[in-house]
Amino acid sequence: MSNPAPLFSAFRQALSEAWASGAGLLLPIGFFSGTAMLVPFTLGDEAETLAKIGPGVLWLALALASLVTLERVFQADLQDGALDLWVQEEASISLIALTKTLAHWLISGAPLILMAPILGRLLGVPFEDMVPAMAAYGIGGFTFFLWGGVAAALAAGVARAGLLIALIAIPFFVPAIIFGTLSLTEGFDGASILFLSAACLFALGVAPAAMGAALRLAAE
Amino acid sequence: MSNPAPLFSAFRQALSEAWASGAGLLLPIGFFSGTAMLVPFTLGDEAETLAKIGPGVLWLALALASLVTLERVFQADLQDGALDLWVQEEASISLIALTKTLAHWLISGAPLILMAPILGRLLGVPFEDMVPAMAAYGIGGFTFFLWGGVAAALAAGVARAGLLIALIAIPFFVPAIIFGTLSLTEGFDGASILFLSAACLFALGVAPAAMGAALRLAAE
Amino acid sequence: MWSILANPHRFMGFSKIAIPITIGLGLILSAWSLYQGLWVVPPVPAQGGDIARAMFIHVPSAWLCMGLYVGLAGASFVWFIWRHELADVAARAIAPIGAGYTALCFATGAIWGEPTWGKAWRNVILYDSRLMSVLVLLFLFIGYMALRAALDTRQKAARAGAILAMVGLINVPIIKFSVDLWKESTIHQPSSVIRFGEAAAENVGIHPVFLVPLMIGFFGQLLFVSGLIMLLMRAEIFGQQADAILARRLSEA
Amino acid sequence: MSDTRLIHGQSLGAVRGERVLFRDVSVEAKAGDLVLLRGANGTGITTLLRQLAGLSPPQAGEIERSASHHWIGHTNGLKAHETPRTHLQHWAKVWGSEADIDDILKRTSLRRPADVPSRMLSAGQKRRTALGRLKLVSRKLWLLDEPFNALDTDGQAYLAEMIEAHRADGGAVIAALHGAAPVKASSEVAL
Amino acid sequence: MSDTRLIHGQSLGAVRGERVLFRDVSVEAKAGDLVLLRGANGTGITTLLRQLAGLSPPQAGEIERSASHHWIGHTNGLKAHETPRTHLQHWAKVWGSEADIDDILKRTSLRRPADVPSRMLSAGQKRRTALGRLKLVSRKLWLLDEPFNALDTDGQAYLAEMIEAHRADGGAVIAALHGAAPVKASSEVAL
Ligand code: HEM
Ligand SMILES: Nc1ncnc2c1ncn2[C@@H]1O[C@H](COP(=O)(O)OP(=O)(O)OP(=O)(O)O)[C@@H](O)[C@H]1O
Ligand SMILES: Nc1ncnc2c1ncn2[C@@H]1O[C@H](COP(=O)(O)OP(=O)(O)OP(=O)(O)O)[C@@H](O)[C@H]1O
Ligand SMILES: [Mg+2]
Ligand SMILES: [Mg+2]
Repeated sequence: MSNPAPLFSAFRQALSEAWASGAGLLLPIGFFSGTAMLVPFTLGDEAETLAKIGPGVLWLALALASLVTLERVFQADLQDGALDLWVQEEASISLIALTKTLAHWLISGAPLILMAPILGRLLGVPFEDMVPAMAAYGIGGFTFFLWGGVAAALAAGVARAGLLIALIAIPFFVPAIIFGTLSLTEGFDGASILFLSAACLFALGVAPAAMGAALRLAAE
Repeated sequence: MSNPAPLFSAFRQALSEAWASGAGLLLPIGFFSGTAMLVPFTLGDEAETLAKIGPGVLWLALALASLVTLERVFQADLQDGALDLWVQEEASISLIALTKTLAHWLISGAPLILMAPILGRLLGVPFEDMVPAMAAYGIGGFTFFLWGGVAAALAAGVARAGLLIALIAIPFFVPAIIFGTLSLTEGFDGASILFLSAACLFALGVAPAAMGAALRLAAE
Repeated sequence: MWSILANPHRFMGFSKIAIPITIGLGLILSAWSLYQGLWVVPPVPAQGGDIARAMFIHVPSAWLCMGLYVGLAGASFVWFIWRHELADVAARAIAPIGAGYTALCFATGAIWGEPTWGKAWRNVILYDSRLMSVLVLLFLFIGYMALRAALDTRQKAARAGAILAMVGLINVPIIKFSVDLWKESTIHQPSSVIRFGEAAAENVGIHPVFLVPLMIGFFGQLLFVSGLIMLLMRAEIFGQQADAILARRLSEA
Repeated sequence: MSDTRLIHGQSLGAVRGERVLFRDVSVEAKAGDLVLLRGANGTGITTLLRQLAGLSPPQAGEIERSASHHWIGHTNGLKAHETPRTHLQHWAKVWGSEADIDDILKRTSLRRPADVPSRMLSAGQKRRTALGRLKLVSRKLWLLDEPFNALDTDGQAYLAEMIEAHRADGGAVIAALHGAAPVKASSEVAL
Repeated sequence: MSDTRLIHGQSLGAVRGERVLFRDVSVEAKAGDLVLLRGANGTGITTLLRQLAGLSPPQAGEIERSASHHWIGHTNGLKAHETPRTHLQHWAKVWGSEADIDDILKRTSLRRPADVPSRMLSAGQKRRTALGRLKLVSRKLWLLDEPFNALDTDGQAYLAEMIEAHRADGGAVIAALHGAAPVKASSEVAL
C-alpha cells in the first residue's frame, strides 16, 4: 500500500459510524448493567461463585461485542451500497476491512476493557487481579474482533445471519479464550500470554485476507 | 377484533421470516454450542460450579435470544416498508406485534427450552431437575420476548440500536429472572411459579399496547 | 485442465466401479478389526481394562476426522485456485462424513475417558487442548455446512465455504501436536503410533497385538469412507446436471 | 359533489428539524381524480403523502378521509424472504381477497420470477410486486409515491393504464411524480 | 480508434438460479460515447453493469478495461450516519481529491440538507449526494444504473448537462435507463 489515505478515511468513517450507532457509549453501559443486574440473579448469591465467574463473564462480553458489532457493520455496508464502492477501490479491501475492524474494536471493545476493573470489583474480584488482566483482555478481545469480522463478512450476503456468524466464529475464539483465561491466573510470567499473543498475530495474518475474499463475494 | 385473518397471516409471515433467516435451526444450535463450548472454559472446571450456573446460563440464553431476534424483526419491517403497510391496517398494530412476537418465540425461544434437558446434562445438571424446569423456562422466556419486543419497537427508528434495546429491556427482565430462578429450586409447589406466571400475564397485558405505540412512532 | 462440466464421464465411470469395491472391502476389514478388538485381544488394565477396546473405534475415527478435514481444506484450495468443479463436489461430500467421524471420536474418547481418567470430559475440557481442538473441529464441520446452506447460489456457497475451510485448517496441527507440544495442557496420552522427533524417542510404541488389527481397521474405514465420499459425489453430480447444461448453453453461444 | 370526495387535507403543514417543509397546503381528491404532487427534491412531497395516508400526523391542518386506500411508498414493503407470489398471497389473506394471484402475476409480468425471494429480484420486479397489491382488493383511493420509478417502458404504460381504469371505475389517485407524467392529471399540487 | 477505447466487454453472459439472463452481449465505450443499456425489467441490465464495473465476474466472455471508472448503482452508497458533506469529504480523502466540497454541494442543490444524516434525507437528496461523487475526481468512464431515478426535473436536466460535459471532455458513460432518455445516446445495447 503506497497510499495510506483510503485507510485513514476508512478508519475515520468506521469510527464515526460506530459512534453514531451508539455502540461507543451504550455497549459498555449495556453490558455493565446487564451483567451486574442479571448475572447475580441467575447464578446465586455466593460471593465465591461470583468472583470465580467474573473474569469469564468479561470474556463472554467481549466475544459477544465483536459478533454483534461487526455483523451489523458489514451487513449495512452491503445494503447501502458502500461495499460496492469499497470493492472497486484500488486499496485492497482486506486492508480496509482490517482498518474498520480496528475502529470498531476501539469503540466497542476497548471501553469494555477499561471497565474491567470496575466490573471485577462489582463481582468481587480483587482489584489487583484485574489490572494486569487488562492486557490479556486487550489482546484477546482484538483477536475476537478479527475472527468475528471473518464470520460476519462470510455471512454478510445471508439475510440476517446473526447466529450463523456465531456458529462460524466461536471455534476460532477458542484458542484466545483458553490462553486468555490461563494467562489471568499466570499473569505476565507464564507462557500463556505468549501463546495468546501468537494467536492474535496469527489472526492478524490470516483474518484480513479472509475478510477481503468474503466481502468481495458478498458484493457479487 | 372481529376478523382474525390479519393475525393469522401476520403469524404465518413471521414464522416463515424467522425460519428463512435461519433463526429456527441455527439459534438453538448456536446457543447450544456457544454455551457448551465457552461457558465451561471461562468459568472454571469444577463440576459443582457448572451445575450451579447451568440453569442461569439458559436464562441468559433466552434473554439474549429475545433481544437478538426481535430487534432485527422490527428494524427490517421499518426498512423494507412492511411496517408502513401494517400500520395502515385496520387490525390493531398492537395485536399484530403480539402475534409476531409469539411466532418468533416459537421459532427462536421454544427450541431452546426443548434443548434445556440436553444442555443441562452437558453442564452436569441432573436430568430430573431440568424437566420440570421447562415450564418455568417457557413462561419466563415468553415474558422476555414480550419485553424484548417493546424495547426493540422503541429502538426500531434509531439506527442500529442493539444496545439501546438491551438497556431498555433488561430492567423488565429482572422479575421474570428472579421468580424463574427461584421456581427452579421450588418446583411446582412453591409460590414462585405463580409469581412468574403473574409477571408473564402482566407483560401480556402491557407489552402489546406499548409495542403498538412504539411501532407507530417508528413508522412516522 | 479437465472440469466436471466438460467431462463428467471420467469420474462417473471410475466411481461406478470403485464404489462397490471400496465400500465392500472397507466394511469387511472394519468388521474383522472390530471383532478382533472387541472380543479377541486381551484387555489392558493400564488403560482401563475392557473399556480400552474403545480404541478400535476411537483411534481410526480420530485419524479419519483429521484426515477428512485436511481433505476438505485441500479440495477447497483446489477449487478456490483452479475452479475445478469436482473439487467442490468433493468438499461438499466430505463435510457431513467428517462431522460424523469427529463426533464419533469425541464420543468414544469421552466414554473411554470417564473411567480411565476418573473425570468427565466437561470437567477437564478447559485445560485440555486435545479435547478442545477436537470439539472445535466438530464445530468447523458444522459451521461449514451451515454456511453453505445459508447462501443462495452454489457458486457463492462454494466460495464462502472454501474460505472458511482453508482458514480453519490451522486447527488440525493444533489437534495433532497438542499432546506433544503442550504436555501439561492435556491429560490425553501422547502419540504412540504416528510420532515425530523427540516424542518418538520418549515413549514406548504400541504392542503389535493391538497394532495389527488397529491398522487394518483404520485401513478398512479409510476404504469405506472414500467409497462413501464418491457415492455422495455421484448424487451431487446428478443433481448438478441441470446446471451443467445451462453453463454449456451459455458458453456455446 | 361533496359526497364523492374521498379525501380532503386542509391547510396541512410539516416541520423537519428546524425547517418548515411546507405549510397551508390543501389536497383534495374526488372520484375520478388524479392529483399529482409536484415539487423539487426534498420539498416534502413524501412527507405530505405520508400525512394523507395517516402514517404521520400533520403538524398543522386537518385530514378528512371517507374511503379506504392503497399505499405504495418509496420502499415496496416486501420482506427479504418473500417471493412475489407469497407476498401477494399474504396480503390477499390479510385483506380477505379472493383475487386470482396467478392472474395478477401474469399481468404484472412476474410469472418467471414468481418464486424468487425478493432480495434477489431486480428493482423493477420489486416495484411490480408492490403494484400487484393494488389488484388484490378494490379500494377507492390510491396513494402512490413515485410509482413509475424503476419500471421499464411496458411497465410504465401498464401502470398508466391501471390508473386510468381505476379512475374510470370511480376511484382516485394521488401520486408524487417528477418529470414528465405518463398520465394526464386532473389537478396538480405544487409544493 | 482503439487507443481511445475505454472499456470493451466481449460476449458476456450471466446465469442466475437456473436461468440464463443474457449471453453473447458485447459492450464497448470509446471517448465521447454514451452507451445506453436497454431492456425490460429483470433482463439483467444491472447484472451486466456490475460485470463491467468488476463487481461480479462475468460467467462467460471477457472484459478489457483501460480507464478508471465511477460507479453509481441502485443503492447510493451512503452510510446512515453520513451527511452529504461528510460523505463527499470522505471520498475526497480516499481519492486524494482537492475538489471544493462546498461548491459541489451548491451545484447539486444540497446546501440546505448538507448536514442532515442520510437516513433523514429525501430520495432525491440521496441520489444527488451520490452524483456529487462524480465531481470529486475526474475519471474517464462513468457507470450509472438508472441515474435519473428519484431526481426532480431540475435534477434531471442538471445530470443530463453533466453527462454532456463529461462526453465533450473525452469521457464516456454507460448507463442503464428505462423509458424516454433525457440525453442523446451514441449507441444502445438491448438485452
Ligand atoms: C473426549 C476425549 C478424547 C478425544 C477428543 C480424543 C482425541 C484423539 C485424537 C484426535 C487422536 C489422534 C491423535 C494423533 O493421531 O496423534 C487420539 C488418539 C488416541 N487416543 Fe484419544 N481422545 C480422547 C480420549 C481418549 C482416552 C480417554 C484415551 C485412553 C485413555 C485415548 C487414547 C488414545 C489413543 C491410544 C490414541 C492413539 C494415539 C496415537 O496416535 O498413537 N483417547 N485421540
Ligand atoms: N432532522 C432534520 N433536519 C433537517 N431537515 C430534515 C430533517 N429530517 C428531514 N429533513 C428534510 O425533510 C425533507 C424530507 O422531505 P421528503 O422526503 O418529504 O422529500 P420529497 O419531497 O419526497 O423529496 P424527493 O422528491 O427527493 O423524494 C428533506 O428535505 C430532508 O432534508
Ligand atoms: N436465484 C435466482 N433464481 C432465479 N432468478 C434469479 C435469481 N437471482 C436473480 N434472479 C433474476 O435475475 C435477474 C436480475 O436482474 P437485474 O437485477 O440485472 O435486472 P435489471 O435488468 O437491472 O432489471 P431492472 O430494470 O428491474 O432493474 C432478475 O430477473 C431476477 O429475478
Ligand atoms: Mg420523496
Ligand atoms: Mg436494475
